[in-house]
Amino acid sequence: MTLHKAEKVVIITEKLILKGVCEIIEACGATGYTIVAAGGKGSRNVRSTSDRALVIEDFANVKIEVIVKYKTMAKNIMEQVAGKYFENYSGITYVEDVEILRPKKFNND
Amino acid sequence: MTLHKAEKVVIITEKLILKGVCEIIEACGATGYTIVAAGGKGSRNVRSTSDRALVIEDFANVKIEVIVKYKTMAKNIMEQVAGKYFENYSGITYVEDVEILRPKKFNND
Amino acid sequence: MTLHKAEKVVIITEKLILKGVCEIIEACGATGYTIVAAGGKGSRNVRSTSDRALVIEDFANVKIEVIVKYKTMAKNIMEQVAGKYFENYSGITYVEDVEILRPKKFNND
Amino acid sequence: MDFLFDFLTSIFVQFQSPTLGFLIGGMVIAALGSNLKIPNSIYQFIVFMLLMKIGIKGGIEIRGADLSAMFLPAVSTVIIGITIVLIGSFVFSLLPGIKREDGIATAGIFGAVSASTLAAAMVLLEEEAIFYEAWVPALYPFMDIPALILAIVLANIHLKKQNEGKDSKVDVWGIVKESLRGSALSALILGLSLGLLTNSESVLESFYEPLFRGFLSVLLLVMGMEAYARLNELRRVAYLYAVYAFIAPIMHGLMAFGIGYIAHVTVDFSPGGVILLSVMAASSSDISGPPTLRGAIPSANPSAYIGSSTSVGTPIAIAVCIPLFIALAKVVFDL
Amino acid sequence: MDFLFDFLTSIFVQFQSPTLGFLIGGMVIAALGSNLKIPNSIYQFIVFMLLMKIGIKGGIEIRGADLSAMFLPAVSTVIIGITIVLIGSFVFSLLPGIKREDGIATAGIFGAVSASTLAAAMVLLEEEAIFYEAWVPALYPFMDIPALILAIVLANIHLKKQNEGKDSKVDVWGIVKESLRGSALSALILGLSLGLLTNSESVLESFYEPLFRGFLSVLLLVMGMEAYARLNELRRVAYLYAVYAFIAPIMHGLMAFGIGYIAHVTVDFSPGGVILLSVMAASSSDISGPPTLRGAIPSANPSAYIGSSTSVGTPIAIAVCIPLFIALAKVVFDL
Amino acid sequence: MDFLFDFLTSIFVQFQSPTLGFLIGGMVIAALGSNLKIPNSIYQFIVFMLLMKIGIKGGIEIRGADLSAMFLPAVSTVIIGITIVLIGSFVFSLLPGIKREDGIATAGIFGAVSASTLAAAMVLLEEEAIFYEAWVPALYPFMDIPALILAIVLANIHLKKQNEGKDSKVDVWGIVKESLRGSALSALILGLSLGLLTNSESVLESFYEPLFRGFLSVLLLVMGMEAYARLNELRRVAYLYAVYAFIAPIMHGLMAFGIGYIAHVTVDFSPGGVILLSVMAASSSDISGPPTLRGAIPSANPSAYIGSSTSVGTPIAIAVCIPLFIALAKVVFDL
Ligand SMILES: Nc1ncnc2c1ncn2[C@@H]1O[C@H](COP(=O)(O)O)[C@@H](O)[C@H]1O
Ligand SMILES: Nc1ncnc2c1ncn2[C@@H]1O[C@H](COP(=O)(O)O)[C@@H](O)[C@H]1O
Ligand SMILES: Nc1ncnc2c1ncn2[C@@H]1O[C@H](COP(=O)(O)O)[C@@H](O)[C@H]1O
Ligand code: NA
Ligand code: NA
Ligand code: NA
Repeated sequence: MTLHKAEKVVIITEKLILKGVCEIIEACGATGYTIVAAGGKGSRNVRSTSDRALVIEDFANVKIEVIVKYKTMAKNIMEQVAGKYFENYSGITYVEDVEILRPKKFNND
Repeated sequence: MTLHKAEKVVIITEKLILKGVCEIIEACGATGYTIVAAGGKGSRNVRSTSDRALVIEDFANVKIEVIVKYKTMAKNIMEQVAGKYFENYSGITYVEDVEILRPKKFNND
Repeated sequence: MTLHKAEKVVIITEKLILKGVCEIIEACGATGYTIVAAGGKGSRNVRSTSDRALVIEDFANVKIEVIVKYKTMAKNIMEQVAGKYFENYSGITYVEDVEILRPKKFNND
Repeated sequence: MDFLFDFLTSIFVQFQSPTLGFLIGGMVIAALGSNLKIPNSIYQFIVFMLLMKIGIKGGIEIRGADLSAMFLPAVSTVIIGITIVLIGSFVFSLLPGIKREDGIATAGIFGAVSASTLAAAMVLLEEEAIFYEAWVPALYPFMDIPALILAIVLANIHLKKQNEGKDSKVDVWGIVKESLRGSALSALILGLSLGLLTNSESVLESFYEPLFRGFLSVLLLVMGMEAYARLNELRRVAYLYAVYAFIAPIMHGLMAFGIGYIAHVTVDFSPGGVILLSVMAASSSDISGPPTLRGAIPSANPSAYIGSSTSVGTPIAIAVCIPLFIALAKVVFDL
Repeated sequence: MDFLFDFLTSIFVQFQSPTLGFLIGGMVIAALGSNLKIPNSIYQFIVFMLLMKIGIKGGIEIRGADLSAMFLPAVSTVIIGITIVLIGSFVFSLLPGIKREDGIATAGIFGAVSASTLAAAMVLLEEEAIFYEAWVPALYPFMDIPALILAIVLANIHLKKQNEGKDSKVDVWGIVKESLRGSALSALILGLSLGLLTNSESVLESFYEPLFRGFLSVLLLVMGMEAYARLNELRRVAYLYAVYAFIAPIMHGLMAFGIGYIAHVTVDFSPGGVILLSVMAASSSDISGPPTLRGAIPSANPSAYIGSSTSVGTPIAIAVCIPLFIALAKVVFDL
Repeated sequence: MDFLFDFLTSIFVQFQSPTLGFLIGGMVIAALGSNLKIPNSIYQFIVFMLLMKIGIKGGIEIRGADLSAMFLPAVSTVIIGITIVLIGSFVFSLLPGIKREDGIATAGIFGAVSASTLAAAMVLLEEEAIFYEAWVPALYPFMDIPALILAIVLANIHLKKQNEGKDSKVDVWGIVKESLRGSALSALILGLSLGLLTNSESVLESFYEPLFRGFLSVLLLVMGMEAYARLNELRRVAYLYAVYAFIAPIMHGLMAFGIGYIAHVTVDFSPGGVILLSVMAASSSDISGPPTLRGAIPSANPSAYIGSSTSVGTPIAIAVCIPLFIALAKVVFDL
């Protein structure tokens, strides 16, 4: 099998807006995404990891990863998420080059 | 210290087969791996993160990362895992270029 | 919007030294970091993920990611963490190229 | 004189009550940098248990209750919640250096209700053997939801005025639905339904009731630690928030006491019920209100309303208001 | 007539029992989109507690029990489990549009046992003051393990036939070991051993027993939410699975009732024991069975067997079968 | 003769006590490869509960206690902790193939105290109806902290000698603070303060006390599983660690018994108190000690001290030392 170039978009933001972010991801045509619980520190605050009592759980962080085949779709997701949410909510987004095994899995063509 | 090129294989799949995946990784000669609990959505299903009651816990996702020195070993791991499991179980795998600090740690030569 | 090159440093190590690692990261001038609970296997031991009873919780792993704009800062963080801790504590560190959306967020200039 | 003495005695007793002790204990150990933590899942389960207990017990009581006796108190809770938000928004609009939507959101949080404060009051009433109708605590959504919705509507009207162009209508029904679907109100309503429709006395008495007091102690510990942790947030915003958070609970409680007194006279609402009504008014939401507001008024600064509520409002409500209203009731109702 | 009346009364009472109420409550709030969630660690601990309680109590009773009285019931459970799988596999093989191994796996799940259903039956028997030997619930692995193994063996024989080339032998002992090592059976066997070998009455009575009923209520809530959540899976597969899942529990239970009746006549097996045996037969595995099958029959579609069991089988077993068998027992044994 | 008989009987009874049963059960199921796991958050909450119970109860008792009666026992615990570390460090320095700081750290762990072992002893004393002053368990930090600090100081002196150049002073106060801030000691001290300053009898009696025994059973299960899991670590280090871990608890306990006896004669320290003092001495830290040492003596090999303590020291302390000291007390104090 050969490996195929693809892009991995990563979004780290507040759990509270997870649903909205996933909707954008799906609307942009991605075939899936992976979510991981996260904590962290950024310009706004220290966000705790989810092991101690989070009186307001929605304010924890999540890390969302999306593999897409083309850079355009990657940029589209990043810009929409940042545009819609990052003025009022904590969050960062970046993209990395990856190589995938079975490109058909990430096709929505 | 100088940085050395290496490969990071990522496998996102069901917790149920974690043991088998780790055996493949070790058999391929990797010196270690890192596991993170994950949720996600793909072609098969939405898999919840582990914070709500998982009546069938083994069906949650895990994300496994393996740093190896050579692309051949990376591809070997990816192909074996995909070949053995991805027909019947949910999962994706991809590889990224990374740079490591102490190459000896990732040697099994 | 255009994307800008940046570096992502990843450190996987024992939770016990998380505080010290974060201090190094901040002292090096990074604007933030993201932490994820992890388990894994390396040269020293198998470290369990945090779902079963960890009688000694501090010995679980964490994965810390730091986005910085320049390779020099990335290397600086990696070398300081490795130099200070990796003789006596489990841990690995590597760096990846990423592209970020809003470079100002990662500025400490 | 007598009242003052009663009040001071009551405060003194309250300071020895473990309820308050756990709250203060949590603040102190957090201030001392303790690494003690109550796991998140335990905390979530405790909140679930307390609300189920309130719900089931309320539901059982409603089964046999005179619905007409509940009507006036229920209407009162709605009125109190709305009044608090209106007054608060107005007050903040007069204060200097307060962003309009931050003030409205804070008023909304103080109109809403804290389940942990309410539970603390219930335990104290039981310790003092002051009777209350078991359905009273279950009234809390009647104060909580209207207050939050009103705050959201007010904030959106304000924001709409600001940027004329964008017309964003407020989806009131959507907010109500989201509130009811939240974990806190879901648990309460589930408990209410089970209490109403099933013979749930056995499980209430063997499980939810005996564990109530103990779980509350753990919850108050968490609240105390959280109160300290959130002080930082308060420091970042105008000190007037702290002033409001200090005074408002007492004012709101006293207002509710008055309204409750009317219900006492007219429909024989119990003194314990009047106290609980006052405590609901005095309390400010710490669990479910903040994410609701954060979602619905994204531009409001959460440090303002969370800091005020968690770090000042809740401690004041528990440490000052509960003993104050109990002492007041003893005098007024001659208990 | 009388029986029908008894049965309907019993159903009516059952619908007011909190046990069933929590199950239905869970389904309803999930359907309404509630965000209430029971933390995973709490759920796992509750399952542990319930199985420890069943185990310890069973172990204590076995200490003083007449082993010969246990022999026939134990053998019966094995036979029932095996029969269910054989009949189910055969039935599915006759139905159109069902992949062979999916049918076998589903039959296996219905041969296996649901600990939560069993616990619900225990609580109801206690409420109705119907006696049963405390070792009966501890028999459940005798039905569970043989059923799962038989399903796996049948599926593998079938798959072997399909692709002649690859000869894959079934590692029966491996499967037994994996089952016993699973968290559910480990807890049960640990409890049994502690009950048998130690003086564990004190810890049973001070902890595991008093919390049983309350924890069960939470577990049933989880099961109800899960039942709703898994309906989607059921929708993806043939509707015949839903039909099977609706009818099979009743049939299996009645069959077991008959066999239990024989044990009653021959070795004086208690009426409560007969009911529990029927409930085990009626129940379908929801916790430990699915991962076992998913690991051992990877090509079987989990949506088929999990959807059938969790979304239809378990609610039917709890809401219909338990009251049915209690009513039946009242008539048959003249309780 | 009589003593031997008493001791053997006591051992036999103890082996039937569920306390020990859960510990051994945990080891056995771990050895058999069971997948049973107690969720981490449950474990953390249980530790919190046990320490709160010890603390609150101790605090309540101290309120009414004769402080002068506490003085000698308190001083004794400090002396015992220090002596154990000094002797242990010396012994290890004589043994071949032991890295100096590994030996010191191991001695430190055995000087420190295991809360779970202590809790097991408390339950057994209650079962045997042997009285002890409720403040005795709360003395444990007096043994724990000095032992850990001394070990850290000794290790640092040694390391400083090795690499003359780098002069690293030991921050004793920093270590004390970190210890007190750790989750275990925080909970204990919080409980003590609440017991001392508030009327916490009600919450103690309705929650912390009734759940104590049951939660302890779960904790011992975890400890048993952990003991087995850590055996691997022990295998990597010199077998002399295992020998030390086997013998030391008995020796330390006997030494403490002697010192406790003096306190009995001089200030009427209760026989139960003497037993608890001995158990503290015999026990080795399993929860809070290891991370403290790992942070403060990074070059010491954790496999050495964790393996010794968790896999050998704790099982010996619970299974051998507790019944031994009870039997001894029965003879010595003629109970
Ligand atoms: N430089 C960075 N490197 C890695 N993660 C970051 C960085 N900056 C921010 N984050 C993550 O993004 C979240 C939101 O950041 P912010 O919007 O700056 O508060 C933080 O809580 C971190 O988890
Ligand atoms: N495009 C994607 N990007 C990121 N993660 C994915 C993607 N597709 C699938 N996944 C992850 O891989 C898991 C299995 O995918 P699947 O086999 O397609 O069901 C999902 O649950 C996701 O966690
Ligand atoms: N080759 C590797 N690939 C991915 N993660 C690794 C690798 N080696 C080590 N790790 C991670 O780094 C931690 C510490 O490694 P070590 O210092 O070798 O014990 C392990 O527990 C793993 O989580
Ligand atoms: Na209020
Ligand atoms: Na069955
Ligand atoms: Na000791």
